[in-house]
Formats: sequence, C-alpha cells, structure tokens
Amino acid sequence: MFSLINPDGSVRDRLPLTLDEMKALYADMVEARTYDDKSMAMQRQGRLATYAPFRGQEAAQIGAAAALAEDDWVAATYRDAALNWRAGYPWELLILGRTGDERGGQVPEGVNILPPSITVGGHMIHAVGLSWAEKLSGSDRIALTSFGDGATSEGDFHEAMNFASVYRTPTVFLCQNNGYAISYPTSEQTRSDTIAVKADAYGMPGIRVDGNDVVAVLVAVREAVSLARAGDGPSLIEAVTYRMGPHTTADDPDRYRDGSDVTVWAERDPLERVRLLLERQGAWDEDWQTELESEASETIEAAVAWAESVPPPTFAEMLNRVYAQPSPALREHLETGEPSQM
Amino acid sequence: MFSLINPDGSVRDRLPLTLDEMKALYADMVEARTYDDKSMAMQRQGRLATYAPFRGQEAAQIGAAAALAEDDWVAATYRDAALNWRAGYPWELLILGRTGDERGGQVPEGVNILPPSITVGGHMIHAVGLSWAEKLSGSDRIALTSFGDGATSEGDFHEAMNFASVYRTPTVFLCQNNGYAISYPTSEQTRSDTIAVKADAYGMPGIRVDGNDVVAVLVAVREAVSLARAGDGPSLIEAVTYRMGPHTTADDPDRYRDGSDVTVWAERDPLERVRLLLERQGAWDEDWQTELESEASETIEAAVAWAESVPPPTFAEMLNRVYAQPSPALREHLETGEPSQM
Amino acid sequence: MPEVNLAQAINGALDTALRNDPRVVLLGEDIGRAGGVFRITDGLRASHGPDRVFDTPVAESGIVGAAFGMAVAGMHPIAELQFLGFSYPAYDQIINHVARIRNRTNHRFSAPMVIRIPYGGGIGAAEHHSESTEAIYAHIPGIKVVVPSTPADARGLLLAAVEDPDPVIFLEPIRLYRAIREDVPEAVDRVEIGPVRVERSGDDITLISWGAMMKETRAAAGALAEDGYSVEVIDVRTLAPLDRDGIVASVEKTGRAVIIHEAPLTGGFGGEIAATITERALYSLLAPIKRVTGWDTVFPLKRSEAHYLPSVDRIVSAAHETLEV
Amino acid sequence: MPEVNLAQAINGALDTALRNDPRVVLLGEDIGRAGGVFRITDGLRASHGPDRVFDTPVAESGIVGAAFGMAVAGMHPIAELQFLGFSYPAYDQIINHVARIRNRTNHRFSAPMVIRIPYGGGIGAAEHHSESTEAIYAHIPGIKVVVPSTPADARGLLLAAVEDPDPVIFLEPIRLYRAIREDVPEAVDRVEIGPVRVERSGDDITLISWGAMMKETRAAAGALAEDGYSVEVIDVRTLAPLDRDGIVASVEKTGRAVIIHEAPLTGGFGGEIAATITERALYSLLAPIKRVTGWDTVFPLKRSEAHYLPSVDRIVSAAHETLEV
Ligand SMILES: Cc1ncc(C[n+]2csc(CCOP(=O)(O)OP(=O)(O)O)c2C)c(N)n1
Ligand SMILES: Cc1ncc(C[n+]2csc(CCOP(=O)(O)OP(=O)(O)O)c2C)c(N)n1
Ligand SMILES: [Mg+2]
Ligand SMILES: [Mg+2]
Repeated sequence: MFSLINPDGSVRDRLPLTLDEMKALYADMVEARTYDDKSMAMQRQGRLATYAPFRGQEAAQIGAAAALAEDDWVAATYRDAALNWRAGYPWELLILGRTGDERGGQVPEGVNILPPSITVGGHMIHAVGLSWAEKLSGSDRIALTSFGDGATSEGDFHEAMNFASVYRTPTVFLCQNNGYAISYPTSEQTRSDTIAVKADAYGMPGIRVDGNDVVAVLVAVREAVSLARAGDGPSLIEAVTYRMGPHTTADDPDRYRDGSDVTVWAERDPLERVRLLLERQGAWDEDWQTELESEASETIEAAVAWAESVPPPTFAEMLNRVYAQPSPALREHLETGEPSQM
Repeated sequence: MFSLINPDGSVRDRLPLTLDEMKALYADMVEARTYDDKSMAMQRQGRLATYAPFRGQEAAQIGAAAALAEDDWVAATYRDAALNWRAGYPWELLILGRTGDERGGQVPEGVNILPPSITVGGHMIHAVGLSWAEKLSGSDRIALTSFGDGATSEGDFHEAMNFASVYRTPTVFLCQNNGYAISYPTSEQTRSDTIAVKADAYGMPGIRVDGNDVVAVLVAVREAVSLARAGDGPSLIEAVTYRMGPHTTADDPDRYRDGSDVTVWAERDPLERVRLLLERQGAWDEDWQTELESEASETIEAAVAWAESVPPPTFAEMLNRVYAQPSPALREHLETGEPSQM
Repeated sequence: MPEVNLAQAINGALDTALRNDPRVVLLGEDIGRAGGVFRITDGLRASHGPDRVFDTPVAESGIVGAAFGMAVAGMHPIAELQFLGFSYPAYDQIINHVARIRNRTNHRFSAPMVIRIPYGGGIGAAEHHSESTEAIYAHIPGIKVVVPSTPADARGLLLAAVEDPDPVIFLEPIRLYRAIREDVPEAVDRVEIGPVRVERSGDDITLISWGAMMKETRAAAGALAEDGYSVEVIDVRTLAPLDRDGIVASVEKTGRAVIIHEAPLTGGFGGEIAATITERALYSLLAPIKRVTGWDTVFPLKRSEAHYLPSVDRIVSAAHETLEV
Repeated sequence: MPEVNLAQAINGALDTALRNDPRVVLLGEDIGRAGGVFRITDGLRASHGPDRVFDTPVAESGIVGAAFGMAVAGMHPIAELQFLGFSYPAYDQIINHVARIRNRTNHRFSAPMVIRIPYGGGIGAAEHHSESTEAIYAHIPGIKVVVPSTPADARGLLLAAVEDPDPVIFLEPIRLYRAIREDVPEAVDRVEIGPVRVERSGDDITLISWGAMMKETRAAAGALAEDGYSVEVIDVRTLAPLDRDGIVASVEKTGRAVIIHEAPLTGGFGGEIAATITERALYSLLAPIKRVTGWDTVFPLKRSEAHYLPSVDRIVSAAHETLEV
C-alpha cells in the first residue's frame, strides 16, 4: 500500500509539497471536518435531511480534489462533500441540497461538478461519458469519479471501468474503501484481496493507497490525472480508509460493528498525522489551530445562514424544472394545482 | 493456454480418456454438426425462426457438457444447442423452440436445463442462484452457465461472478470466446489480455483453454466441476474458439470481417483434429464416418419431423401459461378474445 | 400478535414464513446484522441463522437474479430491495426473467418468490427514496403486484405471497410503517391476492386508492362524511391481478369515482382504473371520474414534498367537484 | 430523398444530424461496421468516421450512462439500444439519471440526447425482440417519448429530437421499417414533438393509435369507411408529452373512440388516453371507449404471434360495437 506519512507524523519519503502546501491541505481538512461536525449537529436539530458523515475520510477526499484542475469534471457521492467542496462546489449549495432543495445541485457556471449521487454505482459511467466528450472535443479536461467499496459490487462499476478502458477515456476512478457498505463489511463484499486488483480485469493501472494519508492520495491521484490528461487512459485508485461515524444519521453502527476497529482507526486519524508532521517542523501551534477552527466555523455558519435564508421552492418552481419548457400537463398543473400549505 | 490435442491430431500429453470415450465424443460432435447444418438449411427454407449456428464451437460445447452429471443445472445461450443437447435437452425440443414455440422450453422432468437465454448476460446469475439453492439444501448438484465473450461486458456478468465467489456457490462459468459479439471483435470489447484473467477480480480460479480441443475443455470443466462439488466454490473457464458461421441467419459477416480469420480457424476445426487422432490410432475409417453421419441425420430428421408435427399453440394455451392460474383479465380474454386466423 | 404496526406485522409474517417453510430464505442489502434500513427484518438473522437470512453485496440485479435461480431450484426466496428507486437496476431481471420463466417453459419451471420493496414519499428522504412507480410493475404480465395499507393486510398478503406459485412484488408504504397499529391475530394467515377490500361502504361516491395514499383517502372520506356524504372507500391492495369487478361494482352503485395515487398523473395506474370504469360502467357514471395524483414531475426533495403529495384537501375538493355535478 | 421507407428516412435523418451538428455522435451495439442489426446506421461510420459512430460493448447501462455523460458535457449523442426488450438494463440510467439531471440541478445541467430503440412484434422474432413496453417510459417525468409511424414523421421527429434540449426516447416500429414508402423531401426538417397528427378526418368515430399499430388502424379505418362510416384516425406520435387537447377535440366531435395498441391491456398507455377522454369529454361520449390491445401475456413466439397481435378484424369489430350503441 502506497503511503508517505506515518500516523505519528514521520515521513517515509520526501514529500513533493512545500510546507505552505502542507499547511493548506491541513487547513482544508480542518474546514471539512468543521462542516461535517456542524452538519451532524444540524441534522440532529432537524435542520437537515439525513446526513452521511465523512469523518475519517478527509484525507482521501481533500487529497484527491487537490490533484484536479479547476474545471475538471467531478462525479462523486452523498459522502463526498469534502471532495466536492475542495473541487469547487460551494459549501452553501451543499448545505442547501442537504436541507432538501434541488437548487443545491445548481452549481455556478465554471464549476463542473455533478450533484452528489445518491444511487450507488450509477454515476461512475457518467464520468466516463463526460471525459469521453472532452477527449472527442480535444480539450484536456478530465473527469474524476469517487465511489465507495460497496459501489464496486454494482454491475455499473464493471460497465464504467470497461468503457473507460475500451475507449481510453481520461477518467480517474477513486474508490474510498471505508470498510463498509452500510452494515456490510468490505471483507464480505468480494473475494478479491483488494479493490485495486480489480483494475486488472480491464487492463487498467490500479493502485492501493493509504487513504488517511493526504499526501499519498494527492500523489496517486495526481499521477492518474497526468496519465489521463496525457491521453494514456483511465486508472483506478483504492484509498483505504475508515468511516468513523455512522453510515448516515439514520444508522446505528452498534448493530454491526463493535467499537474495536473504530479505536484502531482513531489512531490513524488523517488530520492528526498532518498536525504532528507540521508540529515536528514547527509549523503548527495551538493558536493557529484555534484560528483555523474559528475561521472554518465562521465560514460554515455563514454558509448555513445563507442556505437557511433561501425561501423554499414554490409550487411553480417545482414544476418548471422538469423540462426546458413545461409540458402541457405541467402547464395545467401550474394553472389548476393548489399549492399546498407548507 | 491449456491444450491437449494439436490441430493435426497429435497429442501434447497423455489423454485421460479411453479410446471408446474419444470415439463417443467424436460421434457427439458429428451429431451436433449435423443438427447445426440441418438447422441452417431449415431456416433458409423458412421452417425455423432466426437461427444462431455454433459451427466451430462443437468441442467447447460437447466437452463442457460431457463433464456434467445428469441432473446438474445448465443455464446457457441461444448458441449452445450442442451443449444443451449433450447435457440432456432433447433435440426435438430445441427444434420446437426454434420454430417459435414456447413449449420448446418445457424440458422433461429430471432434465435441469433452463431454456436457451436470449438476453445476453442475464442468465449467469441464475446459475449462481440455482447452485446456491443446491448448496443450501445439501445436495451436491452444481450449475454450469455458458455465455459468450460479449456477455462479459454486461454488468450482470460482474454481479454473477461476485455473488458466486462471495457465497462460494458451486457454479462453473464457461465463456466461449468465439471472437465476436455479433460484429464487435473480442479484442475491442475489453483491454484485458484474456477473459480468464477477469476471474482475479473475484478471487476465483480462471483458466484459458483451447476451445477447439474437446478433451482440453472436458478436462478443464471436469476440474471446475470437482472443485464446485467439493465445496470449493466457482471457477471461470475461457474456451478460446471461433464462430465459423454468421452470428445468426440474419447476419452478414462480410460487413465486419474478411475471410482470412475464417481460413485460419478452419485449420483448427474441432472435429477434424479428433478424427485425425482417431485415425492415427486406427479407430476411424470412412465407413464409420458415413455411419455416424447417416445415424445423426436420421436422428435429427426424426426430431424435426416430431417438432413439425406438433400443432401450433392454441389461443388458450398462449394465455394459460402466464400464471399458475390465469388472472381475471386473462380469463376474460379467454372468453371474449377472438382467436386469430393463422 | 395483538396491536402491531405495519412494520411489525411484516416482521412477524417473515418470521412465520421462515418458521413454517424451510424453503424460505431472505436476502437483501443490510437485512441481516443491521435488520434492514427500516428494521423490518430485525432479529430474523439472529433467530433463524445466517443460512436463512443473507446480507448481500450492493447489486440489485444480482439479488433478484440469484433469488430467481433459487426459486427455480425449488426454494421460496424473499428478496428485499432497499427502496423502489433502487429497484430499477433489477428491472431487467424482473421483467425478462422472473416474470417469464413459467411462460417460456410452459409451466415446467416457475419462480415462487417475493420481492419486498419499501416505496413512497412523505418522510423527507433523499433523492430516489420516495418513488411510487408501481405502474411500471403492474403492466408486466407474469408477476403480481401487492400493496398493503394495514397491518393485517400486510401480514395476510405477505404470507399469501410467500405461498403463491408465481412471483410477487410486495410494495411496502414507508410512511405507514409505523403510522397505524391494529390487532393482528397470528391466526390471520392469508389474505387472498386479488380482491379489493371495501374499507368503508357508501352510496354517493367511491374513493379508490392503495398503499400509502390510503391514509389521506381515509381522512378525506371522514371529512366528506362529516359533510353528509355517504362515501365508499376501496383499498385496491392488489394492482395485478386487478379486481375490475370489485371496482366496477362499487362505481355502478355510487356513480361517482375519485382515484387517488401518489405517482405522477400521466401513465399512473389510475389511468387503468379510470379506463376500466369507463369501459364497463359508463352508463352508471353521474360525473366525470377524477384522478388526484402526484404531478408530472420527479418526486421532490424535503422542502417541496408538501407541494407534491396529494393532500386530504385535494381529495376532498375533487370529490366535491364530482359530487356537485 | 424522394420515396423512402421508414428505415431509410431514419438513416437519412441521422446522416443529416451528423452533417449539421458536430456535437452529434452515435453509439450502440453493432451500429458501426455492421450498420446496425436493422441496417439503420448503414454507411454512417464510413461517411462520418469512427470518431462519430461508435460500436460499443454489449452493455446497455453503459451505453446510456456514457451517452448521458457526453450530453451533460455538451454533446448531442444518439444512442441505439438494439431492441426495446434489451433496454431494461438501461432503465435505471434512464429513469434515475437521464430523466432527472435538469430537475436536480435546476437547469444548470441537462441531457440533450436521443435513445433510439426498435420495438414491436410482427416479424416472428426470438424472445424479448417484440416488446412494446412504451408505457414504462411514458410514465417517467423528464423524458419525452416519440413513436413515428411514417417515413416523413420519422425524419422530422428524429431531427427535432436531436435538437431537443431534453432527452428523447425514440421508438422505431420494426415491422414498419420497410412497409411503407413515401416522398420525404430533405427540406422536411422538423416535426414538432408533442402534437398528434390527425391522419384522416371523420365524424362518426375516432381511432387512436401510434407506431406499428397504425398499419392495422389505417386498414380498419379503410374497412369502416367502406361500410359507410366517417372515420377519424389519430396518430398520437408523441406519448410524452401527451397532446390531450388534440385527442379530446377529436372525441368531442365524434363521440366515439377506439384506442389501439400492441402492449398488453392492463397498464398499457391506452388506459391513460381513455382516462383522459373520460375526464374531459364524458358528456360527449356516445358509447363506451374501447381498447383493442395485446393480451395480458408475454409477447409470444412466432407460432402464436398471430394470436397476439391486434388484427384489423378486432379493430373493426370493436369499432362496430362502439358505433352500434
Ligand atoms: C442503487 C442503490 N442501491 C442501494 C442504495 C442504498 N445505499 C445507500 S448507501 C449504500 C452503501 C454504499 O456503500 P459504499 O459504496 O461503500 O459507500 P459508503 O456509504 O461506504 O461511502 C447503500 C446500499 C442506493 N443508494 N443505491
Ligand atoms: C441484453 C442484450 N443486449 C443485446 C442483445 C443483442 N445481441 C444478441 S447476441 C449479441 C452478441 C453476443 O455476443 P457473445 O456474448 O459473444 O455471444 P455469441 O453470439 O458470440 O455466441 C447481442 C448484442 C441481447 N440479446 N441481449
Ligand atoms: Mg463504504
Ligand atoms: Mg462471441
């Protein structure tokens, strides 16, 4: 497994990043974790619909997104808020989406990120199509798709991997193997030793990387992105990580796992090892941490405030977004339908 | 690639079969080819619906079926008439099916063969379910599923392979890689070097075998069957062969292949090499050949005669086979519907 | 099993089926250790063992296809798909294989299996979690489609489905899982798949619905009764096979009908019912049939959900328009 | 393009689309070198190159999903699925993704793409090759469903579909591919997606159909005219969005309607049309609406096909029953 930073903050190899870049990655992870914590709390207060926390997976997501160019395509999942945000999806729209508002999917022009996929497996092939189109039009834009270990069981994973390799599309497949598909452990989902090895079935490079090591992920995804951009086709990256929280706020992990793994993985926390690394280099102190956290908090609070200030969609808005022009039936609904009492 | 008999009839290794067994395999292949030729002719006369010939694939099919026990399950395709027949599916029902009659799927009790699958890819998982049920009930019956190279592109292939390995079901996956999915060559369908290697993605044994060598196929499938029966789970066998004829009687291969490959593969004919082998051992002569052919012809003619003597399904029969008991709508159709003029 | 809700009634029926018939097995995503995302299979793996209750990979086509193979081999599998919106990857297996094996083998093989699927909106769920696409199943010959709306029907219809010689799609109304409690004696064994249930008798108008919308339909019937109307309420319960006689008999009596469903209007199963009434009871009709349905849009997210779901008010006012003709 | 059949008209429209718009690409199984199993894409790879016309692996979900991604990125892909019976593996992509991207991004992204699918029976084909399950698509918000029955409509509607900002399912009636020839000037550019086409005007009865069944419907209209009736024939052409006004206007005039489709009765799209008429033109109806449809069974194999397909006789006698009320 490819890894560069040990859990204690020591490094295995020279890191290809400046100290400032390391600090920026750390700051991003802190901001992401703040968002995650805040979202869990808001959901408990009934201010968000079900929420899928990514605690423990910050390195995989921030590291991957940091390897992308601004206008690359991203097709990721309900758990990938950190990845999407770092790739350009504004927090406020992610939050708006989680309040249960379709307008959360309306990213600004120039941001090429699909709304988080709720179906497991269906979105990987979209990244193939997106990047295929870019290849055909001669642009050097690529697409990254992020998905879980569970998604690799879907037939759509197979078709996406196959199309990407057959047409050599500039696609990066990032699997965050976080140990579970809801309650079903990765070890039972498949009999292959790793997920990375599945790339062989498509003649595609596959690599396994420590998903809690933000630099290792960044380096691996950067390599895959370069291959793709250079016309050398798709790759699969398995980022081995762990979902520290429940599957979603509706889930109770005690039904299917005892706490022992959680304890083990807590020692491998993706933020802590970078903090230690920075501390070793004299680039971290409590003040900076406090500053980071309070800035992040303010940012997220502001995003929440904005999202919560958006008036709910009207009846007409609900019906006007199905087609470019509403169908005759929708026009009738608009005329005769009684808007309900919210 | 595992192979035992060379195209010139010489052998690479001691064959694990008696001369009588070899002769029986040869006779079966002759009978199958007779059926295939006859079916092509009948289709041209308008007596069959579209027909998918298996010429060139007799060894793969007869070899595989010869490795099965009488009551094992088989889930195969529209091109697998030889396999199905050797496994117990009566010629006359195969022919009845090809005239366009659902009763062709009504195999006798004791024959555990599903009707030939027309959808590409959908039937592999059925073999997984069938054999899973046998495993759960403690029987030692296994299931073999046969499919083409093209079918390995379907998501259902992936799900079937994964379920089989996850639950260690006694399933044998036989892929007849005959070079094409209709017009699309295997070399373009995937970037993996072989189809056998795809087994790695499931932690399953995968083997590549000369599909025109009936003994090699028999040995490979026998091995997979033993593993399955012993509780050691599923295997994938890629039988490398070539479709000598058109995809179906509706196809024109000249649109997508020049004759050169056909010439090459004609030299690797699966019947001829066994004939040469037998001849080398003094176990083949013209008389026997003539006898085999005329017996086969009679058998097939009789089967055809039977199938053609079956009166067409009545209107009521058509409606009475949808459910165990017809629904109220079907009962109304039965009362009020006017049987059409045939 | 006195006083259970719909979720508990289904759990109990599954337990009974597993106990009574060794051919019954359960398979689906998270149904084992976790007891299902709605806890419908809670405790069943513990009490019946991991060889009767299987957690599966996230692969709906695989789940249905494997269950199909098991059924052909003589078992009676009960598969769970996590939400109706995630049943579409299995649609090919259902329509092309599950529904057809009897027909294509002239009864030699069959697939006695149940596919349980939670469906419908009203809980502010994420995308794809609120679907009500029963019409795409009810159109397919070879399967049956059952939608209970009460605990007793849930138990009785599920036990009937398990014993049915043909495959049954069993749709479970999510927002009724824990909404109603009722006394369901264990002795209530089977409810016949097919006949509608006349839930309330009346002479002025027939309200026709099924599954989750029965809640609003009942409330609307209550409101109309308070306005002095005599309301008949039909719970269709089985969309396929459809009990046309049961529906037509009611409308012949009342002369007025409102059909209520959650799915979008166009192509919803209400069209079939309205067409049936027109074909068979045209001369009894005192007013045009009305359909109160979801709008022709994707089921919306939480903040718009109340705009979408047919409300008691919409049903009542449609009924009034019908009654005032 | 004078005097072409429906297959040639589609081929010509694809050629025009490829020529006029660099964003158009074609993808599907065997559409390139082989020119498609029905030869609809014959010659297009040769004339437009392998970077415009792609043969694909046998993977319908992949084809539609990849085309969807291309469309979101700004192309106008035209995917071919080989038969409607093989579209089900792609159903999830169509319903959960293709149909929804505009809605879930509030117009930020859209999927301007066409999915061409040959459909229908009548050629004695193998299992799954004769499906007519248009109803399962017409029910889905976010897509359009078009079914031409003449060469001119095929060309015009296909060109409109390619330019449509929303995804269009384009169903091609197999048994009409080479059945009718007509003059289709290249100048016939677009036929609006939506409005029905009144193919024949009359006052006594309206026959309503689409796609492949238009052939029998036309013949029935001819027969009824010989019997002295004045028959109106409506080719619905677009199932979604449905031109309710066009249909209702006709029935308001004639007072009688027979709806003809090949799909099984129950849950077929005829139900929607009958329901619409009853809701909006009840008081114009002089007789119950009739539906002449396939039976509630799996489309049968060759030897039973004539039992299944609605015949001219069945249409004529249903019309007579309607007329004699
Ligand atoms: C097609 C489909 N089937 C089932 C579900 C229900 N479901 C939601 S998340 C999930 C598990 C996914 O696991 P994984 O891919 O490992 O992602 P993770 O949640 O661990 O990030 C399931 C089964 C779904 N959303 N889509
Ligand atoms: C799901 C599905 N998609 C498409 C088809 C149309 N089709 C019939 S055979 C075939 C090619 C199959 O190739 P392969 O699996 O290699 O089998 P072969 O015909 O070569 O034996 C295709 C695409 C089908 N029958 N089913
Ligand atoms: Mg996971
Ligand atoms: Mg092949």
